[in-house]
Parts: sequence; C-alpha cells; structure tokens
Amino acid sequence: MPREPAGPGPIADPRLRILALVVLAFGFSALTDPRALALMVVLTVALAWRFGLPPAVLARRLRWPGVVVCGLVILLPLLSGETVLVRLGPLSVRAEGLEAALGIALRFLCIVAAAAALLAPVPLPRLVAALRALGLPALMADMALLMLRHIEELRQGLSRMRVAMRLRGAPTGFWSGQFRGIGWALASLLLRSHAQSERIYHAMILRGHGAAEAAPERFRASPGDWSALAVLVAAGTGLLVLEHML
Amino acid sequence: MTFRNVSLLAVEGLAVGHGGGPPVLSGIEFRIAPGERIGLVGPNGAGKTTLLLALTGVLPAAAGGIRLDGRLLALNGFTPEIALVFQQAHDQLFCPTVAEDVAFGARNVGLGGAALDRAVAAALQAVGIASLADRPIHHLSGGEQRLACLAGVLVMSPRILLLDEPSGALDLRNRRRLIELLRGLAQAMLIASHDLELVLELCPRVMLIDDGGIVADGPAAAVLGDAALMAAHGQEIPHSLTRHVGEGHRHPVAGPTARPGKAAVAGA
Amino acid sequence: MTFRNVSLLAVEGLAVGHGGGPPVLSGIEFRIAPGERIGLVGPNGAGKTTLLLALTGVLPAAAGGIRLDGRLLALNGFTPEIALVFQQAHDQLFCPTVAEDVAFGARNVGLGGAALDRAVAAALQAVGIASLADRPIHHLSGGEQRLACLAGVLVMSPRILLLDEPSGALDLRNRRRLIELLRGLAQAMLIASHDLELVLELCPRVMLIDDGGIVADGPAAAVLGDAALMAAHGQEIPHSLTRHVGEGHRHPVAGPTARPGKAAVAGA
Amino acid sequence: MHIPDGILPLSLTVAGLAAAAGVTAVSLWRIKARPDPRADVPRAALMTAVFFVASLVHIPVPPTSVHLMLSGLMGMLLGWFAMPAILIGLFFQAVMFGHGGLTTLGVNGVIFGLPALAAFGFLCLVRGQGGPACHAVTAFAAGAGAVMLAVALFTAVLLAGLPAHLDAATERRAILALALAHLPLAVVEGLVVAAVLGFLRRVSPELLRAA
Ligand SMILES: Nc1ncnc2c1ncn2[C@@H]1O[C@H](COP(=O)(O)OP(=O)(O)OP(=O)(O)O)[C@@H](O)[C@H]1O
Ligand SMILES: Nc1ncnc2c1ncn2[C@@H]1O[C@H](COP(=O)(O)OP(=O)(O)OP(=O)(O)O)[C@@H](O)[C@H]1O
Ligand SMILES: [Mg+2]
Ligand SMILES: [Mg+2]
Repeated sequence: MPREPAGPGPIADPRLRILALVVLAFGFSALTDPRALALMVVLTVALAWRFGLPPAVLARRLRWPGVVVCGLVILLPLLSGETVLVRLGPLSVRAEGLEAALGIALRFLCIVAAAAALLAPVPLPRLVAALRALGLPALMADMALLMLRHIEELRQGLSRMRVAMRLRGAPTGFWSGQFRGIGWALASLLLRSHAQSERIYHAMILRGHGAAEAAPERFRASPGDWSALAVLVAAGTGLLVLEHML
Repeated sequence: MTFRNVSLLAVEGLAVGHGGGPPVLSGIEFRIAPGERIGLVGPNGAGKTTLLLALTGVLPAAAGGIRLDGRLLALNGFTPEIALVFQQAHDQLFCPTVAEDVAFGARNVGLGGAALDRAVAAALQAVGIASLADRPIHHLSGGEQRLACLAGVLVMSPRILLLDEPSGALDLRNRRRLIELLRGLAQAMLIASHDLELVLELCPRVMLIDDGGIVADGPAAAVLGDAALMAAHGQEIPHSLTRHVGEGHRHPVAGPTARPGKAAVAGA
Repeated sequence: MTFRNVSLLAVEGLAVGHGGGPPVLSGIEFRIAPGERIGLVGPNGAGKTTLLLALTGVLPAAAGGIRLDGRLLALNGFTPEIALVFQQAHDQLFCPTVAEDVAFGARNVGLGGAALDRAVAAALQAVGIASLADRPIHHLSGGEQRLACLAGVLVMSPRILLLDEPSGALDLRNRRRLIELLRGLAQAMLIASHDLELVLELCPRVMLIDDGGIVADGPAAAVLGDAALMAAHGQEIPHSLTRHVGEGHRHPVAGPTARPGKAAVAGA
Repeated sequence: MHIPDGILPLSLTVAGLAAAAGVTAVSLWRIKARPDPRADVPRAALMTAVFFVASLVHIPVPPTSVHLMLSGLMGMLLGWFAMPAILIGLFFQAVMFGHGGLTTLGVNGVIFGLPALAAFGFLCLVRGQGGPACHAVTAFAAGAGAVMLAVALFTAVLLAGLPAHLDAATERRAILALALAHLPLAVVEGLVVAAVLGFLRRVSPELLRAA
C-alpha cells in the first residue's frame, strides 16, 4: 500500500521520530543551567519551525497539563527558598523558587512542543506499529490497536446512554445519587463490550489470526532520516554535556 | 375531543446539527396533532435520528424552535410529555433488571411507594412483558428489549412517542406484535423507519426527509406510492403498494444503482 | 462444471450449542453445491447465527460433523474456503483502516509484498469501495462498513460465503446495491435474514429453521409461499408472493399474535 | 493527578520508567502463563477502551468537576492486564490530549498501576465473603482506597522531585491540602465503583471471576 509521509519535516520514518523525541525529551528534562535552558528554547523553536508545528496543535496539548504546571509555577516562588526578592503584603517572592518555577515552565513547554512537533502528524495506528518495531511486546501492541479501534464507538455509546438517562429525568447535580446511574451505565457498557469482544475474537480467528506469524509492518528509513536523527541526537546530548561542563 | 387543527407539537423553522458543526437539517416546519401517527422516512444519514433527538430538546437548535402546547421547549430540560425510544435498545436500558429500568423514569416524574409499583406493573402489563419484570436486561432477546424500552417511557405517561427504527432486528412475529401494540396506543407518534410496510400499516401521514429538509409531507399512500419522488431520494415503493401478480420478484424502480460509478456512500 | 449433486459442503447430523449448554440445534443435515445460493430463515433465537458460526468451525459440535470437499472440518482451524460476514459489521472490522483490515486476512493466506497490495486493491474494487481504502473504519456509514466486511473475506478467495443478516440497518438504496453485488458473485452462499424479499431475490433454495432443527428445505417460492408452514413458525409470506391489488395493506396471515397471552418471547 | 513533563529530574523519570517496565514484565509473564493468552487480548483491549472513555466523563463536584480515575476498578476487572492497560491508556492520553507526559509515562504508570494491582490483590483476599451490603462496602473501600493510594504516590513523587528548598512544615501542609482536595474524588469514585460491581455481581458474576 502506498504510504503517505508521516508529516512535514526532515524525518519520514516514525521509528526515528520516536527515538529523536526520547533523546530530546529526557535530555531537556535534565537541564537546569540558565544558559542551557536558553539553548534548549532556541533548539525547540528551530525544531517546531522545521517540522511545521501548527500553534493550534501546541495550544491544545498545553491545556490539560497546563493546570498542574501553572499551579506549581505560581506556588513555588512563594513557598520555596530564602532570598526574598519582593514582598506583596503577607506573601514574599523568593529567588530560588522563582528560578525553579521558570525552569519547570521552560522545560515543560519545550518538551510538549518537541513531542507535538515530532509525533502529532503521525497517525496513531502507525505510531503503535513503530513502537512495535522498536520492541514493544506484541501483546501490548495488539491491545493498543484494538483499543484505538473502539474508542470512538464506545464514546458515542456512552454519550447516547447518558442522553437516555437524561431524557427519563435523571437529575443532574452533585447530591442527586447520580453516581449509581453513572456506575450502571458504565457496567452496561462493560457487559456489552465483553460480549462484543468474544465476537471480535471469533472474527479474528476466522481470518487466520495466529495461523501464521504475521509479518510486522516494515519501515524504511532513508539516509536523510538518519542524518536528521543524528543532528537531533547530537543537539540533545550536546545540551547535556554543556549542562555538566558549566 | 381531538381536532386535527389543534396542534400538540409545532416545529417552527428548526435548524439543527451535531456539536457545532453545520446544520444537518434546516428549515424544518411541521405540526403534530394529538393522537396523530406520522411516518418519517429517508435514506441512511438523512437526519431522522437527529430530528427525533432535536424534538426531545437534547440537541441545541441553531435556528427556530419547538412548541409543545404553545410553550417553547427549553434546551436540556426534562419534558416527560415527549418520549424517545432509541434506535439501539441497549443504549436505552441501563438498570440491572427490567422492573428497575421501568421504575427509573417513573421515579423521576415523582412517583414513589405503592403508586410507583402500580405504575411499573401497569406499564409492563401494557406491553405484555409482566412476566419478565425481574429478568436482567442483558438476558433479554432483541424483541423483549425493545418492549422494555417502550414500557420504560410509557410509564411516564408521555403525550408524544418518538420511535427510531422500531422494527430493526426483529423477526416477523415480534414485528407484528409491536405493530399491534403501537396501533393500540392513543399517543401521538413519530416513527422513523426504513421498514416502509410498517410505516404504511401504522401511519396515515408520512414525511420524507433528505438533503437537509423535508422533501414531502402528505398522506402515506400518496408519498410512498410516488415512484418518481421515491426514486429521486433513493427509496423504493413498498411492495404492498405495487400491483404485483405473484409472477416473481421484480422491483418497480431500478433505483439509483442504475447510476454507474456511485459507491454506496450515504451517511458519509 | 457445476453439478448439483457434487456437494461442496456436507453437514451430517450436526448438533451445536453455546459454551457447554444444551444444544441450540440438533440433527442438522444438508448439502451445499458449488455456486448454490441458499436462504436461511427463522424467528429470532432460532439459531441462524449459531448455525453459521458452527459451519466455520469456531463452535464445537456436540455431535455430527461438517465436511468440506469430503474432508472433516477441524475445530478452531483456519479454513479460508469458508468465510463469514457477521450480523454486526463493527464486530468484524478490527483494524484501523479499511485497507489494513482487508489486508489482515490476505496476509494470513500467505500473500505478501506486491501480491498483497494487488489482492487488496482488487477486493476493494470488486465491492466498489476502492476510494475508501485509507479511511478509518469508524468513519464509514453502515452500508460502507458492510461492504468493507465483504471485501475483507473476498480477499481470501473463499468458496462459500456465509452472510448473517446482510441487509440489517441498510436503507433501500444500499440494500439494492448489496443485492446486485451478491448476485454477481460466483461463490456458494448461505444467507440468514429476516428480509424475506431479499432472500426471495437472491436464493433459489430456502431452509426454514425453528425448534432446534430444519423444518423445511426446498425451492424458495414453495417454502416462503406456504402460508400454513410460515404461520406455524411465526413468519409471514413476503408481500411479493401474495396477490395484492394495491387496495390497501392487508397482511395475509394474522400470525401468532392471534394467540392470546403469549408474550413476544423468542430468543429467551 | 497526571504529572506533566518538565517537573521531575531525570533520575526520577528514569527510575519510574524502570519500575513500570518491571511491573509490566511481571504482568506479561503472568498473562503468558495462561493456556491461551491471546484469547484474552480482545477482552482486555475493549475493557481498556471503556476505561479510557469513562475517564473522560465529567462529574460535577462543587465548585469544579472531576474526572473518574478508575484504576481500582481496572485492577479488579482486568487483573494482571491492568498494568499494560494503564500504560497504553496513559500513552494515548499523553499523545492525543497532552494529558500527563511522555518522560513521566513510567512515573504516572506506577502512580496509577500500583493502586490497581493493590485493588486486585484486595479483591482476591476478600473474594466471595459476606452479603450484598458487605460487598458494597468492600467495593467502595477498594475504589476510594485506590484513589487515596494514588494521591499518596503522586504527592510523594512530586515532593521528591521538587527543588529541595521546601521546609518540612510546608511539605506537611502541601500533603494535607492535596489529600483534602482529592477526598471528594475518592468518595465519588468509591460510589461509582460500588455501583458498577453491584450491577455486575447481580447480572453477570462470571465477569468478576474472569480476572
Ligand atoms: N454524534 C454525531 N456527531 C456528528 N455528526 C453526526 C452525529 N450523529 C450523526 N451525525 C451526522 O448527521 C447526519 C444525520 O445522521 P442521522 O443519524 O440523523 O441519520 P439517520 O437518518 O438517522 O440515518 P440512519 O437511517 O442510518 O439511522 C449524518 O450525516 C451523520 O454523519
Ligand atoms: N454467546 C451465547 N451464549 C449462550 N447462548 C447463546 C449465545 N448466543 C446465542 N445464544 C442462544 O442461542 C439461541 C440461538 O441464538 P442465535 O443468535 O443463533 O439466533 P438467531 O437465529 O441468529 O436470532 P436473530 O434472528 O435474533 O439473529 C438463542 O436461544 C440464544 O439465546
Ligand atoms: Mg438513525
Ligand atoms: Mg442472528
């Protein structure tokens, strides 16, 4: 089957995208020195530009974890450290805490941006296949693919069931005993899925599942992919070395 | 006391879609009189289910509104007068046993104690599954599940029943039984179905929807018997309206399969 | 080269049930000739799905056996000659995209590389959904899903197709398209359906099952047109076999709803 | 309770990854010891999908709304499949919504996985004892307990990973505040889990034994 490239950017092979991301993300997470952090930001901006990361994609990924990070970034300067910079009434902003908070915010932003730039364009099933090729156990890869396949269907099933509850007057609000209703809807969905999974297993056997060791999907990395990976790995390790030398 | 020109439900210039997308239906305009039974037909993805959901007030209207007895329906309010029986029975049944599932709605319209028990028993009796009261929902056959759904909404004494594909997956015996049951109910009904024979048996009036609006609304025999209209919207005339002489099985309209190169895309 | 008395599949005294329970069907005995199309009708819970599953070898036989070309079928073995299209399309499609789902079976019959790609493309072409190859499975309409299921089994070049309720949830346009498609295939087929008009159009021979066995097996018009037999097993004669004169909608047999006090219990 | 990227030092994220990999290896080894490990994959995958979807449901808890965590329930229904299932779920949450993080996948896996396995062990211990009321109480305890255990692990990891300028009193206050903030979630989750298990026990007890 013809395969479209994994997305914009110099790496087409999703396996190499994952490897590059692992090196960069773990490398970034070890940086604390302000100069290393500055270089990290420069590298991330270059990466986002080169891989064509749309700002909307990044913004969507920042929403969830952003809450936790924002909480820390606001609290840390007030709670942590001795050197008081500014007093705001009963609160005082301290240097060590501020530094730690800035580090956290920058590392968080850069890792999320790098992950979004490298992985967001790769379709999820392809990502799972790439992980399988990198050594993810077959059992987990199969689970992941089957699960992906059913998420949308189940989401619609659950929302239809909740509409059905509301149409028959299920009260909303905290103290309405609706937990039992939610639990029952969830249990119904589980029962249904259990029966369905049996039929799916039959469908798989009927089309030869396990009859032959199906060949895992092949990936081909071009020389260009490898050189781009080498550049990114060198940049990531370079930052780590810099952090330790400074 | 039922006057045809007294409308129970009035839909006025309604436009409705899913989750902020473009409207699936627009400019929908019709009235339902008390006790009236209307068939709703149209191809896969025409918006039959969408229309029924909109009438219950679950989907926000992009334009227009729905009036019940002249009062405007509130979004996401609870309107026990309008009841929906879902296309898939298992989406509607979520309690462990039949009796509990029927009691769920009854409790929410304010019944309790002995009155609750009486109402549940009466509803089960009405659809003829009194003997299944204590059976777990998941051990029922398809036909029984659909009857349980019906009992679960009848117990709230609705004035309008919205039925989505009521005969789907039923065998002919269960289908016939369902038809007899529906024929015996006094409520107004809107029945969405691909089963045109069922529509023909139950509904004096039929609405055909396609291309985001109502394309025909009139007496059942006139709408369903109009070969040109039906063919234009991917339907076939029901067998019982064609003049068959038992000499085989010829279909009156070749239908859109005659157009070459068109895949079976409908719902998109 | 197709002789009616050369049997492709022979079922001999088969009894089969679910998970160690009592057999749902027993004493099943019939033969299918190459290229023959047989309809399988019967009420909800009669065991149509069970029989089709048994024929593929995923359900253990309590007695008897199934022979393909004279060889006995092994339990849970892989027999690409016999292909089943499930009642619920979404149970059968488990890969992320249409092309991958079709390739799944092809890979397991030993295809690979360019031959695999060619076989997948040919199968998609045959059912007319070549343009949907890279679409995710859950973005397909019901009709398209069923065509994808069919492509997924056709790619393994089966000699017998088992179809479970192929027209369920399809609108008339998609149903008509499916009928034309099936009519054009050379494989032998066993089609379980409540849609008697479809059975009548496709199958010269019909088997009626009920009460745990085959109660009738013969030419379609004879079996489906036998009012007494059909009524006794909760069926109705299809409209196209009754001599209608378009004067309304009367059903020829009152059916078992005439028996009082009998709930719509069928599947149990 | 997902820990995002960028907060924890390298040593902790790598240790978390190693721990998660270890627990997963043990789980896979136990699964492979079954007569037909493949037969359970569709079931485990589908149930995982149910949990993934259910964890996106908002429940109003004044003044905000919470998401179910459900790791206790996963442990009780999936058994040894819980850990691989949780890792897969976390990976997709991170990749699809940015919920959690990629470097913290291992740490988060431990935070959610250990309570799941603890609930599984708890269920094995008390299996089949007492009447319906007793069952409801154990189910509530398992559901709510799993949440509290996860909160404890979350807090411990966070405090270990933050810069060491915090004094002991601040740490104690932070732990207390976090525990109190999650109390409503624990109660909600306990109630939902009790309802799910009560339903399954009445309607389909074999599902509870399947794990
Ligand atoms: N939850 C949803 N989100 C977005 N779009 C939807 C949703 N449900 C339906 N649609 C779209 O709305 C349109 C109408 O769908 P609807 O289900 O109302 O059709 P229908 O007439 O009931 O079809 P069928 O005969 O197959 O039941 C379709 O194009 C469908 O793709
Ligand atoms: N997985 C199962 N476990 C136990 N019993 C089952 C199972 N599936 C079906 N049965 C029972 O076997 C009998 C035959 O069911 P089957 O699904 O074969 O009927 P059917 O003819 O296909 O019905 P329908 O027309 O509704 O599809 C029924 O009594 C049913 O309750
Ligand atoms: Mg619909
Ligand atoms: Mg069946």
